[in-house]
Amino acid sequence: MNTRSLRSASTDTDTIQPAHLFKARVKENIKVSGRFYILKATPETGFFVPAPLPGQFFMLGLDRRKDPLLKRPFCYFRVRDGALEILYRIVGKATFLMRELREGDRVEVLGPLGNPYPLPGWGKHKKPLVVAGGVGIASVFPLLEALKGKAVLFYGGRSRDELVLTDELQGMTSELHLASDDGSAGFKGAVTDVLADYFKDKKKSDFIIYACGPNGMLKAVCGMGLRGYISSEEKMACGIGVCLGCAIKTRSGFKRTCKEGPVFDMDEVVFE
Amino acid sequence: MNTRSLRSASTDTDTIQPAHLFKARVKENIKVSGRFYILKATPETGFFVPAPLPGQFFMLGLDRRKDPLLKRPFCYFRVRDGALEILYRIVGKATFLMRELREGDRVEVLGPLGNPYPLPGWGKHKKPLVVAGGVGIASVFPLLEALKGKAVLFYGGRSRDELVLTDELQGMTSELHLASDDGSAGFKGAVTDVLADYFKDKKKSDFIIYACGPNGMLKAVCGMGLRGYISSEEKMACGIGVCLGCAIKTRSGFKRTCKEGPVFDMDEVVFE
Amino acid sequence: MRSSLNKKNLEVKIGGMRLKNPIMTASGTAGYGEELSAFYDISRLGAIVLKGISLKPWQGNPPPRITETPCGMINSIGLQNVGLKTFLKEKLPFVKKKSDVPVIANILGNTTGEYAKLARSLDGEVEGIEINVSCPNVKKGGMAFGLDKKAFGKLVGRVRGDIKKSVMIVKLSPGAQDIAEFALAAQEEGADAVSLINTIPAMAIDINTRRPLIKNVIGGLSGPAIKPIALRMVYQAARAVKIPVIGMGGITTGQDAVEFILAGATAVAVGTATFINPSAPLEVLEGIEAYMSIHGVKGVAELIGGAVTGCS
Amino acid sequence: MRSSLNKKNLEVKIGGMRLKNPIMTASGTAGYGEELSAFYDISRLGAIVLKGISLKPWQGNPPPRITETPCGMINSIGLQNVGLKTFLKEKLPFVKKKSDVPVIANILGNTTGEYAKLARSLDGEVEGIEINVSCPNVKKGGMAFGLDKKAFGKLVGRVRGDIKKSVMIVKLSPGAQDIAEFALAAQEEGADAVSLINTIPAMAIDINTRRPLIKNVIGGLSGPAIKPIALRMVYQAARAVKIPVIGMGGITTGQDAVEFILAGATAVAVGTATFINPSAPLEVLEGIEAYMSIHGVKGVAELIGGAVTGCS
Ligand SMILES: Cc1cc2nc3c(=O)[nH]c(=O)nc-3n(C[C@H](O)[C@H](O)[C@H](O)COP(=O)(O)OP(=O)(O)OC[C@H]3O[C@@H](n4cnc5c(N)ncnc54)[C@H](O)[C@@H]3O)c2cc1C
Ligand SMILES: Cc1cc2nc3c(=O)[nH]c(=O)nc-3n(C[C@H](O)[C@H](O)[C@H](O)COP(=O)(O)OP(=O)(O)OC[C@H]3O[C@@H](n4cnc5c(N)ncnc54)[C@H](O)[C@@H]3O)c2cc1C
Ligand SMILES: Cc1cc2nc3c(=O)[nH]c(=O)nc-3n(C[C@H](O)[C@H](O)[C@H](O)COP(=O)(O)O)c2cc1C
Ligand SMILES: Cc1cc2nc3c(=O)[nH]c(=O)nc-3n(C[C@H](O)[C@H](O)[C@H](O)COP(=O)(O)O)c2cc1C
Ligand code: FES
Ligand code: FES
Repeated sequence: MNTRSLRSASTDTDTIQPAHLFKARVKENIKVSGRFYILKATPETGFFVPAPLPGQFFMLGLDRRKDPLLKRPFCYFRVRDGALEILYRIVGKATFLMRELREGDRVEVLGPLGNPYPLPGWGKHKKPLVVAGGVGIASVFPLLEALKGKAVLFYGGRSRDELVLTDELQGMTSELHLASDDGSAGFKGAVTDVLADYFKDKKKSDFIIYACGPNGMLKAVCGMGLRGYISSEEKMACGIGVCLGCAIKTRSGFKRTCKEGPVFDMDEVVFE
Repeated sequence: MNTRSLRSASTDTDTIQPAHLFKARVKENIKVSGRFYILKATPETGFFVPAPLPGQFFMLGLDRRKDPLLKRPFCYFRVRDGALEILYRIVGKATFLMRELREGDRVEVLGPLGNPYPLPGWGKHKKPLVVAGGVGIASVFPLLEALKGKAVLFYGGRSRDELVLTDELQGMTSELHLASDDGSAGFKGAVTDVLADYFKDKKKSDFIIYACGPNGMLKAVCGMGLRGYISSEEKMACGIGVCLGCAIKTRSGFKRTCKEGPVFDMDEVVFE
Repeated sequence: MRSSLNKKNLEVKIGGMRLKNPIMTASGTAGYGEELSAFYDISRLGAIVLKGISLKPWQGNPPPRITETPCGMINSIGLQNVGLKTFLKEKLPFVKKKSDVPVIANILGNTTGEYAKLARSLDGEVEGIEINVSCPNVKKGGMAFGLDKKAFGKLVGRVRGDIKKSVMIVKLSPGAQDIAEFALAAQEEGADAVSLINTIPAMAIDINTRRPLIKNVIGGLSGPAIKPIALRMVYQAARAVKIPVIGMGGITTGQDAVEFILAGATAVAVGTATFINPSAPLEVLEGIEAYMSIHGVKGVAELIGGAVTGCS
Repeated sequence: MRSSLNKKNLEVKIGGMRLKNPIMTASGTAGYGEELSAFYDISRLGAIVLKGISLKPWQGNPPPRITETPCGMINSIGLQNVGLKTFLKEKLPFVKKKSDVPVIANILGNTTGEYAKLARSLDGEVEGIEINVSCPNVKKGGMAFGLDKKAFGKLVGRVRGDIKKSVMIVKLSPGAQDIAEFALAAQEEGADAVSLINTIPAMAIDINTRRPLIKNVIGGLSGPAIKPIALRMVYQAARAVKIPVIGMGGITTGQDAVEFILAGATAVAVGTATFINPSAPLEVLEGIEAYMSIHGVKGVAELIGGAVTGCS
């Protein structure tokens, strides 16, 4: 089956070492724009075991206070100068409190967790095409780095404010297509419309797609007859596969986003 | 009755204005010694309504997170340079977290609450005698200031480490008697032993006593046939008299520590 | 000002009682209104529910009476109260003077007869009478009635006859195995409304002294910790009955209150939150108004029972 | 090293099962031991309780299945599990290979017959069988048995006959009006131990979409929020029965565990805390050891039921 052949071209997930729970010290916590922030935290051990891969995620806990109770999942965004960086958007209880973290504060991190994006087999001559919606950009950021500037990026958000790091992204991609709901940056409308337009004169099978963003966007991307991977978001309790809370519907029944995902083959996921 | 006459010489508590809930910014949070810290926080309004009096207390909340849920009671210790100062000892959940407060953090404060120490009628020629155990020193600190150096202070704690601000206290009292459980400062033993010794050659009715400290100490002081006031500690939920959680047994039934107290006439309280 | 630009109808009805908004105090968390009126104008509430009273004054349980737990607290006040006589002579006149909104008395007896006598004496004196059959902190009466369906039905039926002018509310026990059954029984016996939930029996131990942190060993759990349980029970009760449901249990914000209203509550009560902030009921009210503004909701009535749960 | 200087006896007995310490995983929070064994040596536990299984594989409930609440979480997994066959063929061998401590299977059926069949197939294959009659997340079976005393007694009695070699544990429902009654009924029908509490039915609503945050509308509340309720029920159950009680509900620290043991639990299970920290059960164990060192307690047995509650 094709799915399997794509998978086999990928990083072998069986060799990924178990994740670790570690404490980290906040180095910086800066506002990027609008409701987007970057948190930088250095593991107290000084290193990561194992090194995170694009598409993986970490569970982040503010402290051991019981409200919020559970850790929250955040994509591996990047590591710089020994610090783990997380790009996050304020949406609720935990992210609101994250904003208040300051240099020297301690956080507790579990990870890296989950399966990374399978990289295209380099001999295969498939053009990588990345689609990101909203904070989904965090997930594909290290992927773009791994793809070494070869990818075309389609990036959509609510407004200019919510399209972050665009200058940097420009330099990391072969083409950058922006879209915003209010038209304040790039195309006015859904990023998937830009994508559909892009394929008007192209052969879909020449491409391999990577997508991360809200469910609506993922559903649209998966409905376009393309091949590739999506990274899905589902609420998580444990992040390590023991609670079965993060179930996502697939052709072969419910799968755990944290363990069998968060990266799934586009063909696998069933959207309702 | 004598009780009433003592009371009537005191500040008229009926004229005390209602307390207020206010936000304050942490200015400093410093370790004094051992498990003792001083928190300084400036009300965002810049002032207190009404001005706190010796013996009153504030309810302090770290933030609106729900764990810890309730505010905690702390004595009015002093106000300096517009900042409310609280002398606190790390004992559990909330005080442990208080230790982590840093400049700029916001806290929520309700108060001043409760009844102050009635000051002795100045014409009465009663010598004020103050007994403090442990963190009870916070409560009597502003009282000593109000007594303008005239009071004799008996101050007991576990060890030298737990007897704080002794230099300052020296200057605020006519006599300072220290006691510690381990003998590392002052008399080795209970502060009430020092007090009993003091009265060996004195007429008890020449004195008016003020005491604040652990229940065991208060019970001992109340059993010595002296006249005066104690400030009692009971767990509190609301601090304003609506929950009835802080009941303390008195000769006339249960009374609310937060509303009828925390300062009670020594004769009133029934220890079990 | 906002309300004049964007007029919202916050009014709700509980039996014959019109509340200008759906926010009440929860019994036992607002005293008799005296202390709170130093913090805000209690006339801004939809209704004021007073501390439970009994025929004779009760001295309550020995301390310690309260302890904090994760996101909650346990209390065992034991219904310390001034008794009916002082209530009528001193407490009620005060709260009536301080406010012009409906006053609801909360009553608790050891026997059906005591409940009946309390009800008769209060009928017409207060706008509403809340029958507390769910207090976990008194030995006799209280919860016994709330957990025995026969005794419950009999009590409600009997007291119903004694309440002719006031609105009759029955406060249900969360200990009931099937809350809908009790809500239905209250409706059948003629109650005008049910309120829920009271505190949930709970315990905490000081591991250093090995003694319970509540002198009476078991007390009642309240606060945000119980909110998800309370919300479920309000949902179940509201689906079972036609009479209004008053929801409570861990409400600290307007969002919490909206959840209860969507689950089927006509009005909500704010309890433990008042201990953190005396003006919590007003903050909750403002939160509901803000929610209505954002979502273009014109009247609270539109929200009652509005949770979309059909399709599961 | 500390343990050699200051030898402590952590051993406890549940029926014929010897646990080297009183810490278990709570069913459904440790999978089948596979994932956790990547984090720590699961042989350090007193016993491993596995995710509930049914005769046939169940796909579980549709998402969203979990939501956080104040100091707690609601889940509605709906017993997604691989079924008895795969359990015996794949899951059980793995956990037995990875550890040398007692393994406890947790079973759930739609009918008495299904429970009996599961029990027969597992008898002797695992050290303990925990009969789950308290799952709030499955339509049939589950909680129905846990709340109907007759059906409960019959089920326990029937399944008792099918468990000859393993230790039989009955997991009680916190929905029971009188938990002591059910604990007693389990004892009378021959259960070797009871465990409690399972999650408490609860609900949360997304006020923006007006939909329940759990697709199945009602799920089960777990975590620190329910600890005071769980502790009270363990206390009540332990006073009612002679068989060992396994306590759970919101345990996140050694202190919490000591509270349960003082309330009468012989062993404790760590559930939701594992989601915050995979090694939580070991941290709890270390916390108990530290407590014993500080208080000069030589054996866990000294602590069981040691709360001083007589004098109230
Ligand atoms: C694998 C994975 C990777 C993620 N990576 C990132 C990232 O890099 N940066 C980032 O900002 N966010 C990321 N998220 C989403 C992030 O986990 C949520 O925003 C966060 O948990 C919200 O916590 P909160 O307490 O602030 O919000 P809550 O108060 O819990 O909820 C606020 C709102 O957010 C929704 N929400 C909560 N949790 C999730 C979730 N897990 N997925 C989707 N919606 C949710 C709620 O339904 C609600 O509408 C990721 C999620 C997953 C599953
Ligand atoms: C009127 C009044 C004034 C006070 N003034 C001060 C002060 O100026 N400085 C100061 O450090 N402390 C003061 N206290 C005590 C202080 O309120 C408690 O130390 C604090 O609430 C403990 O909170 P926690 O969450 O850290 O401890 P918890 O985790 O709640 O408890 C830890 C331990 O402290 C005990 N404890 C908790 N609350 C109280 C209480 N209210 N009274 C006595 N013991 C308690 C508990 O039983 C337990 O043993 C005062 C208490 C009262 C009633
Ligand atoms: C300290 C305290 C005292 C209470 N007293 C009463 C009472 O007298 N009568 C009553 O019906 N309920 C009483 N309750 C229960 C509350 O009215 C309410 O039902 C419960 O606390 C849940 O709401 P909450 O979580 O918002 O506090 C009391 C609750 C607390 C915390
Ligand atoms: C996600 C989840 C799944 C659960 N699955 C089961 C189960 O399969 N069988 C069972 O008996 N209990 C199950 N439980 C209940 C737990 O075993 C435990 O009784 C409950 O969660 C209380 O403990 P805690 O607060 O430590 O989590 C589950 C709990 C959670 C949170
Ligand atoms: S989050 Fe627990 S199994 Fe995925
Ligand atoms: S603390 Fe609530 S009445 Fe005193």
